[in-house]
Amino acid sequence: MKISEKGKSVIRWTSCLGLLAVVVIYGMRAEGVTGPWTEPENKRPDMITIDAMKVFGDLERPGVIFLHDRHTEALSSKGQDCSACHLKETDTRGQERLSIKYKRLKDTNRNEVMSIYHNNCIQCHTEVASEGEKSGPLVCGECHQEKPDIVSSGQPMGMDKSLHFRHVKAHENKCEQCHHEYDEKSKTLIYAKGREGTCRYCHMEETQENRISMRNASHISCVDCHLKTKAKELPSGPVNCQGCHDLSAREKIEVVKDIPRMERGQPDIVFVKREQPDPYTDPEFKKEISENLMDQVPFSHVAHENANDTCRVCHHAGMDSCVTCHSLKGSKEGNFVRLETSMHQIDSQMSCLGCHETMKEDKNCSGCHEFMPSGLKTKDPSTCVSCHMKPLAEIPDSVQPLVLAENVTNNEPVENGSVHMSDPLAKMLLESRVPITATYDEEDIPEKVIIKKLSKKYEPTELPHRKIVNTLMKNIQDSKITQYYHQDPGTLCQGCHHNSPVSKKPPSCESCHGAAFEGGYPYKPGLMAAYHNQCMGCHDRMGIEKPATNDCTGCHKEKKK
Amino acid sequence: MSDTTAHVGSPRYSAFNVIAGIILALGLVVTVLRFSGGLSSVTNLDDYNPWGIWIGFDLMVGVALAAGGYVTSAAVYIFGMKKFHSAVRPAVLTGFLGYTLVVIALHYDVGRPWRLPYPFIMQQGTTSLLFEVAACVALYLTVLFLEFSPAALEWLGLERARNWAVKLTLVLTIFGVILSTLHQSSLGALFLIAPSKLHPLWYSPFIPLYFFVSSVIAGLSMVICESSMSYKYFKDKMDDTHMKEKESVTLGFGKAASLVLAGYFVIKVIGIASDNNWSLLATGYGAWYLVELLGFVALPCFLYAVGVREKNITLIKWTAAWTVLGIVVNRLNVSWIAFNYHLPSSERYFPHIAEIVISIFLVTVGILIFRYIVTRMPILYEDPDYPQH
Amino acid sequence: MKTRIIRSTDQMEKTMEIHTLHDFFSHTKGIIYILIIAILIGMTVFWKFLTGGDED
Amino acid sequence: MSISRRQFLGWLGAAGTAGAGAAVGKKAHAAASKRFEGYPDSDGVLFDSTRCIGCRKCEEGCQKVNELPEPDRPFDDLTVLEIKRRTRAGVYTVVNKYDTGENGKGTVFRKIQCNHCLEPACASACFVAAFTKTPTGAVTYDESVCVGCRYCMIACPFEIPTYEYDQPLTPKIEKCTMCYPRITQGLLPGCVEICPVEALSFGKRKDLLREARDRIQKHPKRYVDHIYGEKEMGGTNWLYLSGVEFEKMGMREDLGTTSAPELTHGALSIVPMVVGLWPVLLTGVYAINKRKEKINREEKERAVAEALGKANAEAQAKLSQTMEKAENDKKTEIDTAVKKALEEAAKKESDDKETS
Repeated sequence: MKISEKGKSVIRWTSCLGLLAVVVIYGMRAEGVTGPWTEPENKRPDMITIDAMKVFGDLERPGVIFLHDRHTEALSSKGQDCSACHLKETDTRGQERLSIKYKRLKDTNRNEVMSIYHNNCIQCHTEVASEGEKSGPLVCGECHQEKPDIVSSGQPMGMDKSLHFRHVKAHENKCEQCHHEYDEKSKTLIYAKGREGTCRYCHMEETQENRISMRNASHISCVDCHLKTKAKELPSGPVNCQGCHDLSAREKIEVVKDIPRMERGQPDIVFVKREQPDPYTDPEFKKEISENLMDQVPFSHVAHENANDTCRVCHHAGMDSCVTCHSLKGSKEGNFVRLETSMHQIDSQMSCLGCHETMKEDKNCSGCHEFMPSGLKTKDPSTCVSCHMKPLAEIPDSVQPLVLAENVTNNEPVENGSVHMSDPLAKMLLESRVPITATYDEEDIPEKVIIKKLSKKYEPTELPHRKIVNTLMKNIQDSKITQYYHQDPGTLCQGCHHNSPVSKKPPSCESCHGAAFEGGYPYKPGLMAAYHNQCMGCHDRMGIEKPATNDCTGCHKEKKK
Repeated sequence: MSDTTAHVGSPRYSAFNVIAGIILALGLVVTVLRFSGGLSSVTNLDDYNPWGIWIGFDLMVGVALAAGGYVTSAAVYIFGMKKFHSAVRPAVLTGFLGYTLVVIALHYDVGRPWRLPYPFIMQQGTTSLLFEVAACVALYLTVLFLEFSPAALEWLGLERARNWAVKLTLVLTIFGVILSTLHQSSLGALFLIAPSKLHPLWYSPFIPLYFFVSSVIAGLSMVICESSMSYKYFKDKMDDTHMKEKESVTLGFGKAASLVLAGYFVIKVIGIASDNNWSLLATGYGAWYLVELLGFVALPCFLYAVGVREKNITLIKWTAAWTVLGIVVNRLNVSWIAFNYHLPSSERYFPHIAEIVISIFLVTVGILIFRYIVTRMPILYEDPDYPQH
Repeated sequence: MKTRIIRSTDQMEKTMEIHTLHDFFSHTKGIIYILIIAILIGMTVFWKFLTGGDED
Repeated sequence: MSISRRQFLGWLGAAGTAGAGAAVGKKAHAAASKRFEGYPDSDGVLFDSTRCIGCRKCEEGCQKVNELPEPDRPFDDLTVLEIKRRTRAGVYTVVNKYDTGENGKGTVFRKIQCNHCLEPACASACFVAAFTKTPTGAVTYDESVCVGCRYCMIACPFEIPTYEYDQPLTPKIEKCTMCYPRITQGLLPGCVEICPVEALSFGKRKDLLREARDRIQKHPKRYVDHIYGEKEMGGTNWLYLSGVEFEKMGMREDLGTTSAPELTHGALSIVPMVVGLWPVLLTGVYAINKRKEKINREEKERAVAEALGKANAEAQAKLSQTMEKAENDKKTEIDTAVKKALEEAAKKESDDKETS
C-alpha cells in the first residue's frame, strides 16, 4: 500500500509528539517517584544491607538485603563454616582472625569487588539450586530491592555490668585482651592500665581515620573471639546475629546478680566536682558573679554504680568526671552545656534529673508522681536542698576535705585492689540524712474516709484510707532512692494531699475543689473530677485493674430506691 | 409527545420511543419515591458523602456540557466568525435545555427545593462559592432563555417581540460569557474549601481555571457532537446553509478544541509542578490521573489536530465524543472518585440504581425536548420570514 | 442630644466590630455583589453612550 | 461658626460609615489590617484524652439536654466502643476507642463533635448564611433558611455536620451547638457538665489554651507537644490534648492551618474582576471585529464602484463606437445610394441621348 504525502506527514508529526511525550514522562519519573512506604511485617534480627560498593561512589542499584543467619545455618548444614565466605587475615598483634569482608581482605576497585559478590553469590546459589534444594535468588532484582519486604529487627548490643563481669572472669582479669588505646608514637594499640573506657568512646558510629566503626570493631573482636573460644570447645558467647541482636535471644544470656565493683580507682562518695581552679572562686571571676554559689552536691558514686547497668549511662563520652567537659561556664568539649544544665536536663537520660524523672515511671512510684509536675521550672525550690545540702553546722576538726581532683584528672593509674576514696565531708553529709522508712503512726492515719458529696445517684463511698497508705508504703519500703528523697513521714501523704504543706492533718479536698469551672475558671478541677482523676489515675498507673475505670458501681454502690 | 414526532418521519412505536417511555416511567416512579421517602430511600448518600452523581454528573457535567451556548455565540457575535452562524441556535438550545435540566436535577438533590430562591430573597451567603454559582446559573438561565427566545417567537409568529429580542443579542452574549466564566470556574472552586478531602492531584488552587478552560473544550466538542447527531437524525430539518456550514463548523471547532486542549494540558502539567505532586503520579490515583491527562486531554488534542489537518470529519466527530467523555470523567473524578480519597473503601460512595435512573431520566427528557423543539422551531434552518443577514 | 449620638456610635462600633475573617468577607463581598449588579447595568449603559456617536 | 478639623474628619468618617452601612449595615473596623483573631472572649472546651475513660457519659448528657432521640444501644453499653462511629442525625457527639499500641498509653478515647472553628468552613460555604459564628464561640445553625444543599458537609474538614436523609421534605442539618442556649444562660454544655473526670474543661478559649500549655509543660512526658485546634484550619474553639499522636486517634494532622475563608477568598475575589474586565475585553474584541467588517465592507463597495465605473466607461465607449460605426455605415449607405442614384441618372441621361 502506498503511503500518501499526507499520511507521511502525519506519521512524522506523530512520532515527534510521541517522542516529546516519552521524554516528558521519563523526566517526570526521574523527578523522584517515591511513593509512600509502609513498614513490612516481616522482621529479622540478622538483616544486613550489603552496600560495600558505597566506598566507590553512588550505588547503581539498591543495596542487597542479606540474611546472615540464614546463610550461616545453610552452610553449617552442609558442614561448612565461616571460612566459606570470610578469609583469614592477620591483625596488628600478629594473630590470625577472620576478615569481616566477604571473600576478600581489601576493597580494591569497583569492578573487582562487584564481581566477587556477583560471581560467588550467584555461583553458590546456582549450585544449591542445581542440587534441587531451596536456594537464594538468581535474578538481579531479587537481591537488589528498592523496597525490601523485610525489615531489620536487630537491636544494638552493649556490654552491661554482668556481661563485663563474666568476661573479666573468663579472661582471668586480663583487661588488656579487650581494652586498648592507640599510641601515637609507636602507632600501635597498647593497653593503659587505669584508663580503661568503654569501646564507644573511641569507636564511633562511622569509621574515622585509624579508628574503625563500633560496628566493625565489635564484630571483628567479639565474634572472632567467640569463634575461637568455641573452637576450643569452651563455653562461648553468641556467634550468630540473633544471639546478640535479637531481644528475646538476649534475654537468655545469663545475668550475674552480685558483682564486685570494677577496679578503676573510682570514688565512693564525693562532691560533684567543679573545675580547678574554680572560676567562681577565681578572683577575676568573683567580681562578675556573686560569691553565693549553690551548696555543693554530695554524690554517692557507689550507690549509682550499684543502681546502673553500665558506666555509659552517665559517662556518655568518657570516663573523666563530668566537669572535664561540662565546666561551670560551659566549654567547647561539652558542647557548651554548662555543668548546671548537664545535671538538670529533664529530657536527658545522662543528667541527674532526667534519670530520676524516668525512675518515677516505675509502677510503685507513678501512681503519685504522675500528678506531680515534672521538670525543674515548676518544682518547689525548697526541693533543691535535697541534693544541694546545707553544710553541716559542726564539722569535727579531724575531718579534712579530700582533694580528689588531682587524683582523677591527672589519670594516674590506681593499683589493683586500691581502696575507693571518699570525701569525708560529703560522706558525713550523706550519712547525716535519716532515711524515711515509714509514715505516720497507724492511729494517726484515718482508717476509712466516707465520701458523701459526689453524687445523688449513689450511696456514699467508703475509701479504705489506711489500707491505701499501707500499701503505698509497703511498695516503696525497700527503695533507697525513695527513702532518700521522701524527707518527711508526711511526704507520702502528699501523693494525694498535694499543693498544701506537709502535715499530719492535711486540709480536706473540698477546701480547694468546689464546683467545676467556677466562675468560668478552667484551671482547677471540680471536686468530682479531682476525686475521679486522682483515684482512677493512680489505679491506672499502678496497674490496678479492678475496679475498671468506667465501672461506676465498682466504687459507688447503687442507691436503693 | 410521541404523536408529535409521528409526522416528522419516525414511527410512533420506534425503538427509541419505547425505551424513552420506559425511562420516563421509571423516572417518575423514582421521583415519587424521592419526594415521599427522602434521599435515603433512593440514594446511597450518607454523612461522609453528601454529594452523589446528581451533583457530580447532573450538575457538574451538565453545566460543563451546556457550555456550547456561550462558546458558540461568543465566537459568532463577538469574535465575528460569521461562518459558524448556523451553529448558534442549536448550541444555545442545547445550553438552555442543559441548564434547565441542571436546575430540575437540583430539585431532586436539595432538601427543600422550593427554597432554592432563598439565597437571593432571604439571606445572602456571599462568602459561599455556591452562592456565586447559584446567582450565575440563575442569571445565565435567564440569559439563555432570552437568547433562545427569537427562535420560539419566530415559531409563534410574534414579530415585534422577536425583533426586540434579537436586538439584545450582543448584550446577552457578553453577559453569557461573563456569567459562564464565573460559574463554570466556580463549580471547580466549590472544592477549594476542602483541600483535605480532594486528592492532591485534583485539588489545586488553579481548579477554577481548569474548570473554565475545560468547559470551553466541552462546549466546542458538544457543538460538534450535537451537529453531527442533528445531521444524522434531523437531516430533513436542515436547510442549505446549515448543510453547507456544517463541515466548516466541525473543522473550525475541532481546530479550536485542539488548541484549547493543548493549553489545558499545559496548565494541568504546570499545576502538578507547582504543587510538586510528581511523586503522587506513581500511585494508583496517579495512574488514573495519567489516564485522564494523557488519554482524555493529550490524546484528543492530538486526534483533533490530525482530523483538522486531514479534513477528516469522521475522526473529528469521534474525537469530540471522546473529549465529551473525558469531561465527564474529569467532573466525576473531582466530585466523586478523587473526593474523600482518605476514607476507607467501606465509607466510600457508589451511586444507587435509582440515582442513575434519575440521571438517565433527565438526559432522556432533555433529548425529547430537544427533538420537540427542533422539529418545530427554526433551529436547524432559517425561517424564510426572518433572514438573519 | 449631641452626647447621646456619640455614645450610640461608640456602641455601634463595639457591637459591629468585626472579629472573624468570615464576617469581614461577608461584609465586603456583600458590597461587591451589589457593585457587580451596578457594573453590569452601568457597563451596558456606558457602551450605549460610547457607541452612540457611531453612524450605525 | 467654625468647623474644627476633628469635626470635619468625624463627618468624613460618618459619611463613610453611612455609605458602607447603606450597603450592608456593618462597620468594617479592622478592614485595613485584615487580621482577625476571633471573638476575644469566646468560650471553648478543652478535651484531654489522657483523662478520658470512655464512659460515654458525655453522649448521654448531650442526648438529654438536646432532647435527642434515644440511642440504639443504651449509654452504659460500652461494647459500642469497639465500632468506629461518627456523628449522625440525632447524634451530636460520639466517643470512639483507639488502640495505639504505644507503651503505657495503649487504649485512648476520643470524643467527636463539632469543633466550632474560629472561621467555620460550614458558615463560609453556606449560600444562605444559615450558620453563625456567635460571640460565645458556638457555631449555630438556622434551620428556617436551610435549602438542604449539604455543601457545609462537603466543606467541613472534620466531617461533623450530618443530614436527615430520611426526611423527604423537611430535612435539616444537625450538629453540636456547644449547647448555645445553655451557655448563654451561664450553664455548662451538657457533655462538660456530666463528664466525671473533667476530660472536658469549659472556659474562655484563651484560658483553655493557657491551661493546655500549662499541662504540657508540667507533664512533658504525658502529652505530645501539640494543642490540636489551636491552629488547625485557622483554629477551633474546641481544643484537644493527647498523649499519643493525634493521627492515632483518627484525627487528621494534615489539615493545615489555612482557614476556610482564606481558601476560597482568592477564587471569590476574581469574580468582580471578571465582571469588571470581561465586558471591556469582549466589547473591545467586538468593536475590533466590527471595524474590520466595516473596512472590509467599504473596500468591497469601493471595488464594486470602481468595477462598475470601469464597466460603464467601457460600455459607453463601446456604445459610442457602435454609434459612430452605425453612423458611418449609414453615411456610406447614403453616399452609396446617392452615388448609385447619380450614376443611374447619368446612365439614363446618356441612354436617352443615344436613343434620340
